[in-house]
Amino acid sequence: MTQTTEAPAARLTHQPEAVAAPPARATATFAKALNAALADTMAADPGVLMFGEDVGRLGGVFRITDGLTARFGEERCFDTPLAEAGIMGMAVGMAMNGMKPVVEMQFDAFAYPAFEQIVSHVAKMPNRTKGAVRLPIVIRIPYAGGIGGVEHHCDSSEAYYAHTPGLTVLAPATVRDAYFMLREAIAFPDPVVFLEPKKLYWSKEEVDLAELRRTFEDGQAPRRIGRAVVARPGTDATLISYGPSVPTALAAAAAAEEEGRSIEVIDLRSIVPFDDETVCASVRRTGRAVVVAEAPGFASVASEIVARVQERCFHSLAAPVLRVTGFDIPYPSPKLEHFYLPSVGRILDAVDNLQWED
Amino acid sequence: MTQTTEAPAARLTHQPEAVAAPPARATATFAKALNAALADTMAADPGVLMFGEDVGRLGGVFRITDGLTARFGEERCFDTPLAEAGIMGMAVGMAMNGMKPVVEMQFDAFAYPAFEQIVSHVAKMPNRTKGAVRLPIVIRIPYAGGIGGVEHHCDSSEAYYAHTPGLTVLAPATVRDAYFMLREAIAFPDPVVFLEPKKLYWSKEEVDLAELRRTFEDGQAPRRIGRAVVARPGTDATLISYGPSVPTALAAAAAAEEEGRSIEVIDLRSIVPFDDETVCASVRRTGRAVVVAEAPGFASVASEIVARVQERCFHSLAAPVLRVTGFDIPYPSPKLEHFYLPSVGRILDAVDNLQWED
Amino acid sequence: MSTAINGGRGSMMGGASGGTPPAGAGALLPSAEPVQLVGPDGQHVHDDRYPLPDGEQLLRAYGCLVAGRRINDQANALVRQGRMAVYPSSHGQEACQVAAALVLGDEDWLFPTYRDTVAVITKGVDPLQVLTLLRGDWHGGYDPHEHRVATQATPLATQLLHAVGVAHAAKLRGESTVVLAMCGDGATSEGDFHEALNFAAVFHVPVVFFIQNNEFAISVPLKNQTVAPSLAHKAIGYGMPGERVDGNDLAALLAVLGAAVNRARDGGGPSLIEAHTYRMQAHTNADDATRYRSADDVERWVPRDPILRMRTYLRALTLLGDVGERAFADEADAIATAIRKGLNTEVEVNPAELFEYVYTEKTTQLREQAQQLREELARDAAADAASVDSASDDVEHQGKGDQR
Amino acid sequence: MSTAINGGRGSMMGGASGGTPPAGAGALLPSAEPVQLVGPDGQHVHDDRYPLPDGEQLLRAYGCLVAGRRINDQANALVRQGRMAVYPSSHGQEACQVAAALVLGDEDWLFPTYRDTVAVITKGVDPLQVLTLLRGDWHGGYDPHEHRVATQATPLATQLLHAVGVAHAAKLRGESTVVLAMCGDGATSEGDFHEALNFAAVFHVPVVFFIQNNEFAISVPLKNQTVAPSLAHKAIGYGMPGERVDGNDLAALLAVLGAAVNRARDGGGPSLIEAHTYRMQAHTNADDATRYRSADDVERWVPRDPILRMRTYLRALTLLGDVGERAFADEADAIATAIRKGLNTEVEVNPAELFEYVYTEKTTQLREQAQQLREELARDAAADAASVDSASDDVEHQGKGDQR
Ligand SMILES: Cc1ncc(C[n+]2csc(CCOP(=O)(O)OP(=O)(O)O)c2C)c(N)n1
Ligand SMILES: Cc1ncc(C[n+]2csc(CCOP(=O)(O)OP(=O)(O)O)c2C)c(N)n1
Ligand SMILES: [Mg+2]
Ligand SMILES: [Mg+2]
Repeated sequence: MTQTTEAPAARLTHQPEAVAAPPARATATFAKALNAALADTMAADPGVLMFGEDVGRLGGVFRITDGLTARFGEERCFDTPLAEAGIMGMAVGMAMNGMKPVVEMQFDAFAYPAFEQIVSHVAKMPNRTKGAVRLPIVIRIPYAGGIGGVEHHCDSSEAYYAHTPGLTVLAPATVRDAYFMLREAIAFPDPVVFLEPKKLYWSKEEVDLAELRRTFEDGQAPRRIGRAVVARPGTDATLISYGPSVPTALAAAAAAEEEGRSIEVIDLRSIVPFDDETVCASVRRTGRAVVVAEAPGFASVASEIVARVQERCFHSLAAPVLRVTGFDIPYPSPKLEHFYLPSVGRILDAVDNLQWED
Repeated sequence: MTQTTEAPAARLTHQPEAVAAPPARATATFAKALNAALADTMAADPGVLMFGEDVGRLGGVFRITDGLTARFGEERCFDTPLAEAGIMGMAVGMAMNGMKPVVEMQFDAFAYPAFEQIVSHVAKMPNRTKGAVRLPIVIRIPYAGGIGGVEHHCDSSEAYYAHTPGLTVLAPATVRDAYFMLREAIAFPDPVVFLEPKKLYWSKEEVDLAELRRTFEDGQAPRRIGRAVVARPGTDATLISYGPSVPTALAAAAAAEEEGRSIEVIDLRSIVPFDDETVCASVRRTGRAVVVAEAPGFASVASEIVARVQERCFHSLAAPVLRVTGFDIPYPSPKLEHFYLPSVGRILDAVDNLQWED
Repeated sequence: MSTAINGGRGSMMGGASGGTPPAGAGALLPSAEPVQLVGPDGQHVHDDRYPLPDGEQLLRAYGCLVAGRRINDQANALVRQGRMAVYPSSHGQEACQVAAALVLGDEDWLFPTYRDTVAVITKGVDPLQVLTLLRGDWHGGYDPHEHRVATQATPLATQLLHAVGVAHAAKLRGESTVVLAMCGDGATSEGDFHEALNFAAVFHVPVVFFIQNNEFAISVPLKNQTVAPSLAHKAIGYGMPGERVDGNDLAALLAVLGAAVNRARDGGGPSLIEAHTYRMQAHTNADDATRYRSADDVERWVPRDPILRMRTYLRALTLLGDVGERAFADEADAIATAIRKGLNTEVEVNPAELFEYVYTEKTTQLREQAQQLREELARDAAADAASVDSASDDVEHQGKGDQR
Repeated sequence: MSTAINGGRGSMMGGASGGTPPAGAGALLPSAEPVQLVGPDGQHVHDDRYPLPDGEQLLRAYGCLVAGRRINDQANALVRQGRMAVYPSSHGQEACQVAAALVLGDEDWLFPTYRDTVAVITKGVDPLQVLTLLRGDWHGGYDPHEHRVATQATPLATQLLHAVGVAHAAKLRGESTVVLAMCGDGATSEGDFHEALNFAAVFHVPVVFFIQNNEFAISVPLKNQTVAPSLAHKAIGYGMPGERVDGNDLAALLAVLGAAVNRARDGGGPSLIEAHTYRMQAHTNADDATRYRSADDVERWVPRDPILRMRTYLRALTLLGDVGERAFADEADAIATAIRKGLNTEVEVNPAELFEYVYTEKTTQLREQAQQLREELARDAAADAASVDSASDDVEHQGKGDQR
C-alpha cells in the first residue's frame, strides 16, 4: 500500500506543514521546491514530459507533481499503467525520439521492477551507440526512511545506481538544492537518478521560489552535479554525508560544538560524479572523517567514500575513516526504525572513536 | 543472443577442454564439478529441484545441468518459460512449500528482470516472517567476463547482491570449491546467490569427483560459507580477491616472487558473510593490501573490503589499501575487454605503489 | 478467543458442483456480462452454468460479510485514533474478501494483498496478528504456514508468482492443495502478473487468479490501466479460462470461485476470475480521493452494496431473521472489540530482534552490529538514569532521535 | 557502395490497401489459421481480407529475400572462419526479415533483435556497421537515427517498450511515424512484452508488434513457452487486434504487416502480428541443436522455404526469369563480397574510447581512469620496445593478458 502526504503516519519525524497557510516571509518546503522546478522547466521546455503512477490528477502520492496536469495538459504530465519497467522503457524510447522524460518511481523499492531497463539500457544506451543516442531522462525516486513507512517504502537504494556506470546519481538535502538540482538534472544530457529524501519533503527554508527560477534561468546558479558543498565549516573532523543524513550530520556537528569540537560537514549532493576535490581537501585539513549514510553499510556508497578517502588522504589521517550507516538488515518497521537510522548520538560516538590524543 | 560452450568465441582466454577424453589421472573442470554437485545433491535429496532457461534437454548453455533431466526426470530438472522474474518468483513459492529450488539465471545481466523478486522477497521474506518462512533457494549465476562475450553477457553483478541484506553471496574460484560450495549452498537454509565465474568453467584440477562426494557426504568438508582461505601464503603484502580474479591474483603473486616480493593471496570464496578474521589477520601481518575484483570499482565489493580493512587494521597499514578493479564503465566489447580486466601487470603496479621504503 | 470468523471450518464449497469447465479456445473467453446470481435488488438471477449456493452456505457467508464490514470500520477508527499508521480498507469489496477465503479448504493456500485483511481473517488468521504490519511493530505478524495464508504482499503482483510456486510444489508431491491468489486491477499491468499466469498455465498448476477490479489503482481509473474488453479477456492469452463475476454478489462469487477451485483441484489447471466491484473509500486513510473522483461516482455504487442485497435475499427467504441478525452483529462486535483492545495495548518492541531473522544463523557482521546497538542502548539507558531531565520516552527517541 | 538492399527506397507498401481493421471485441481475435497468400507450392491462396501485393512489389521483395539468405550464409561462413564471434542466423525466416523492413517508410522506426540482422540491412543500414557487434569491436556499430533502426536488442523484450516510447513521442508531436517492433516467441514470456503491449494499447500509439514464432527459444520449444491457442491470442487481453500469418509467405507478410502499419499510421492504434516460421539453424553457431531436436523436425520445414515458393510463384507468372534471377544473385553476391572484405580487414580498436561515451562529458573519475590506462599502455609499449623478446601481439595480450 502507499502512504501519501495528506495524513502521514502519526509517528512521522517531520510533520507536513500546512502548505496553504501564507507565511510571513517567503518560505517553501522541499516538496514545493521540486514541484516548482518541474513546473518551471515544463514551462520553459516543451520537450519535458512528466509521467508515472498517480502523478496526474492526484499530483503524486507526495504531491510533487501537483497541478502539472492542470497547467500543462494530460499530454505533458500523465498517469501510466501500473508497471515500472514499462514506465522506464517507454521513457527510453521517448528520450531516443527527442523528448526529455521525467519519471516518478512511486517509492524506492518500486523502482526495482525497472532495474533491467535502468541497468541494461538507461545506463548503457549512450555508450552502446557511441553517443549517437543520448538519454536525457530523470528518474525521480522518493527514497530512504525516517517517515514511519511500512515495508518497501523506505529503502535506501542509492548503491545499486551508484555502482552502475553510465548513471548520474544525485541526492539533494536542502530546499534550494532541491530546486536547482532538479532543474540541472532535467537539463543534463545524460540519465540522472534523482533521489528525493522522503523525510525532507516537509522541511522548510526561507527561499523565494520565483527568485530561484530567475537565478537558474539567468544562468546564475552554479553547477551542482559533481560538486559537493561544505554545509558547515569545521577544523577537527569531517562528516561526509548526503541526502537524508545531512540534517542529522549537521545536528551532530552542532552538538559537538557544545562539547568543544569543531566539525566540518560536507553535503555531497552528487554521489556520481563524486567530488573528490572538496571531500579530500576537507579531510586533509581535519585529518579525521566519518561517513554518514542511511543505507546498509555493506558494499555501499559509504564504503566507497571510505575507500576513496583512505586511498587519497592516507597520510593526513590520524584515525581510520569510520562509517555510521544503517545496519545490514532489511529496513525495519515503523516502531523500530529509530534503532536503525544514523542518529546524532551514533555520529558523536563515531567521532569520539577517531583516536583523539587529548 | 547467447553463446554456449560448444564453440566459444575464438578469442576465449580459457578454451573448453574436450570433456569426453578420459584423463590419465582423475581431473575435472569447474563446470563438471558444478554438474556433479547438482547431480549428487539431487540424488541425495528429493526436495532439490533445478530449473531455468534451457537447463533441461540442452543441459544449460554452459552444460552445468547436463544429464540432470535424463537422470532425474522432467519434474526435477526442467525448462521454464523465458521470464526471470517468473523463475525467481516461482522458486520463492516452491521454497515456501517445502522444496529446495536451484535456479539458473542464464547470464548475469539476465538476472536483472528478477531484481525485485530477489531484493524484495528472496532477501526479505525470512525476516518479514520472523523466520516462519525460510527460503532455501540457490540462485546460480554464470557471471563476469573474460570470455569474449557480447554485451550483457559479462557483467560482474555481485555488488547488487552483496549490498542487499538477507542474501548470502558466494563466488568459488577453484574446482574443489565449486563442488563443495554448491553443495553447501543447496544445503544452506537461507537464499544464496551463487556466482560462477564463466571464464573458470573450463579450468581443470586434479580432483576425483567421487571422492569429493564422499568427503562432503561424510561431513568431512569444512564449512566454506563465511570462510576465506589463504590461497597462497606470503609476508610482504596481501592480495584480497574472489571468483574470477583469484587466478589473476595468484599469477601476480607468482610474478612478484620473481621480483623478490612475497605476496599473500586471499580467496574470499564467501562475499557475504565476510571473513574479517582471515582477511584482517593477513593484513595485520603484511601491513599492505590490494583488493582485486573485476566489477567496476565504485560502490563495489572492493570498496567494502578496503573500507573494512582500513577500519580494522589502520595501525598495521604501511600504505593505503589499494584497489585493482574494472573501470567505472559498461563492460567492453570482446576486442576491448583485455584493457578493462584486472591483469597481472596492473596488480603488480598497485603493489609497487604500496609505499615501500626499500 | 476464536479469531477465525468462519470458525476454522474447511471449505464451504468443497465438493459443491460449479460450472462445467469449458473446452476449446473460444470457451476460454469470459461471458459477455459478469456472472450474477443475486441482483442488487436481492432477487435470484438464473444462470445456466452456475447453480445458486444453498441457503445454509449463504447464511454462514453472510455472517462473515457482516464481520468483514465491522473489521473495516474498526480498523478505520483505529487509524483515526492514531493506533495504526494506515489501513487500506476493503469497504464495499467484502463479498470478494469473504468468498475468496470461504471457497478454500484448510489444505489450500491464500495469497492476499495489503487490501485483503478481511480475507486473511476469514481464512482463520488472528486479526491482531494481521494488523501487526499496520500497527508498525513488524513487517508481518502471522506465521504463513499456520493457516496457509501468505504475508500480505505490497510489491504489486509479485505474490502471484509465489502462488504458482506453492501450487507447483504441491502438485509435484501429488497433494490436492489449491492456491487462490488475489490482486487488484492495477496490478494486472505489472510484468509479474503476466509471468505468473503464463507459468501457471504452462505448468498446469492449481491456481485460481482472482482480480478484484475495484476500478481504481490509487487515483488511476481502469481506463488508464487497460483498454481490453475486460481483464478476464487476458486469460485466453495464456490458454486458461477467464470469467467475470459481479464482485458485490456474494452468491455469484462463491459459485464462480468455488467452481474454479474445484476445477483446479480436479487437475483442470489454473483460471482467471475478474470480480467487478468498487473501492468505496480512499486508497488508504492517507489518500484524498476527492482529488480524482466525485462523490457522485461513489454514490452510484451504494445501492450495489454486497451486504444489502444478500440481507434482502436471505430475509426474503426467511433464512435470516432478527435473531440471526443480532447473533451475527454480536459476533462481529466481539471481533471488533478484540481488535480494539489488542491495538490499544502497547506492544513492546525488542531491538535485538532486528538482527534475529535476517539469516537463520547470524553472520559475524550482524553479531557485531547487534552488539554495537546493545552497547549503545545500554549507554543511553545509563545516561538517562544519571540525568532526571533527559529521560527519553519513546516519542522523544523517534521524534528527535538525535539526543545523545 | 550502396548497402541498402532495397536501394534506400521508402515503404513499398505505403498507401497500399490492406485488410480492413476489424471492429468489436471478438474481432480482436486472430483468424483460426495463419493468413496465407502464396502456399508452399507457389500457388496464390485467396483471402478476402488481404489482397495479394502486386507483382512489381513482390519481385522487388524477392530480390531482398535472395540477398537476405546470402547475408545469412556469408555471416555463418565468417564465423566458421573466426572473423566473427557468433551469428544468430535468420535462415528460413528471411521472409519475415525482409517484410518487416519493406513495409516501413523512411520516417518509420524498426526495433530489431539480435536475430534480425537481415531486417536491419534491408531497412538500409550498412551491413558492416551492423556486424560490428558480432565482430566484437563495439556493442553497436551504427547510428540508430540514420535509418531509424534501433540497436539490436539482446535483453529480451526490453526493446518493445522503447518502441512504444518512440511511437508515443512521435504521436505527441503529431508526426506520422509508425514503429515496427520485433521479438521472438520466447520473448513473449517476459514481463516487458506484457507491459509494452499494454502501454501501446492504453496510449493508442502507432506500433506494430511483430512476433517471429520460430518455434524455439534456444532449446525450449513453443509448448514449454505457452499453452495459449496462439501467441496472437494475447492481443485481445490488451484490447488490440491480433493476427496470424504464414511466416514463410512473403506475400502474406507484406500484406498483413502492411495493413497493420497503415492502420497504425491512420490512427488505428497498435496491433500484434504473429508469424509462424521456423529457425532452420541452431540458435547461434555456438549452439548444438541436435541436443534438443531431430534432423527430421527441421527437414519438415525445408519444403516450406520462403524463397522457394516465391520463386515458383514469380517464375510461373513470368515476372521472374533467368536474367532477373542472375541480377538478384549478382546483387546478393556484391553485398556478400562487401561483407567478407570488410570483415577480413582488421579494425583498430582504440582503448581511449572506452571512457568516451559513458557520459556526454567525462566525469573526474573517468578522466583519472582514462589517464591511468593511457599511462599503463605507454609503460607497456616502452617495455615492449625495450625488450625484443616480450613483444606483445594482440592475442598474447588477451590470451594471457597477464604479462607485465
Ligand atoms: C511494484 C509496485 N509499484 C507500486 C506500488 C505502489 N502502490 C501501492 S497500491 C497501488 C495501487 C494498486 O492498485 P490495484 O492493483 O488496483 O489494487 P487496489 O489498491 O485497488 O486494491 C500502488 C501503485 C506497489 N505497491 N508496488
Ligand atoms: C532477459 C533475457 N533473458 C535471457 C536471455 C538469453 N537468451 C538469448 S536468446 C534467447 C532465446 C530467445 O528466444 P526467442 O525470443 O524465441 O527468439 P529467437 O532466438 O528464437 O529468435 C535467450 C533465452 C536474454 N537475451 N535476455
Ligand atoms: Mg484497484
Ligand atoms: Mg524463437
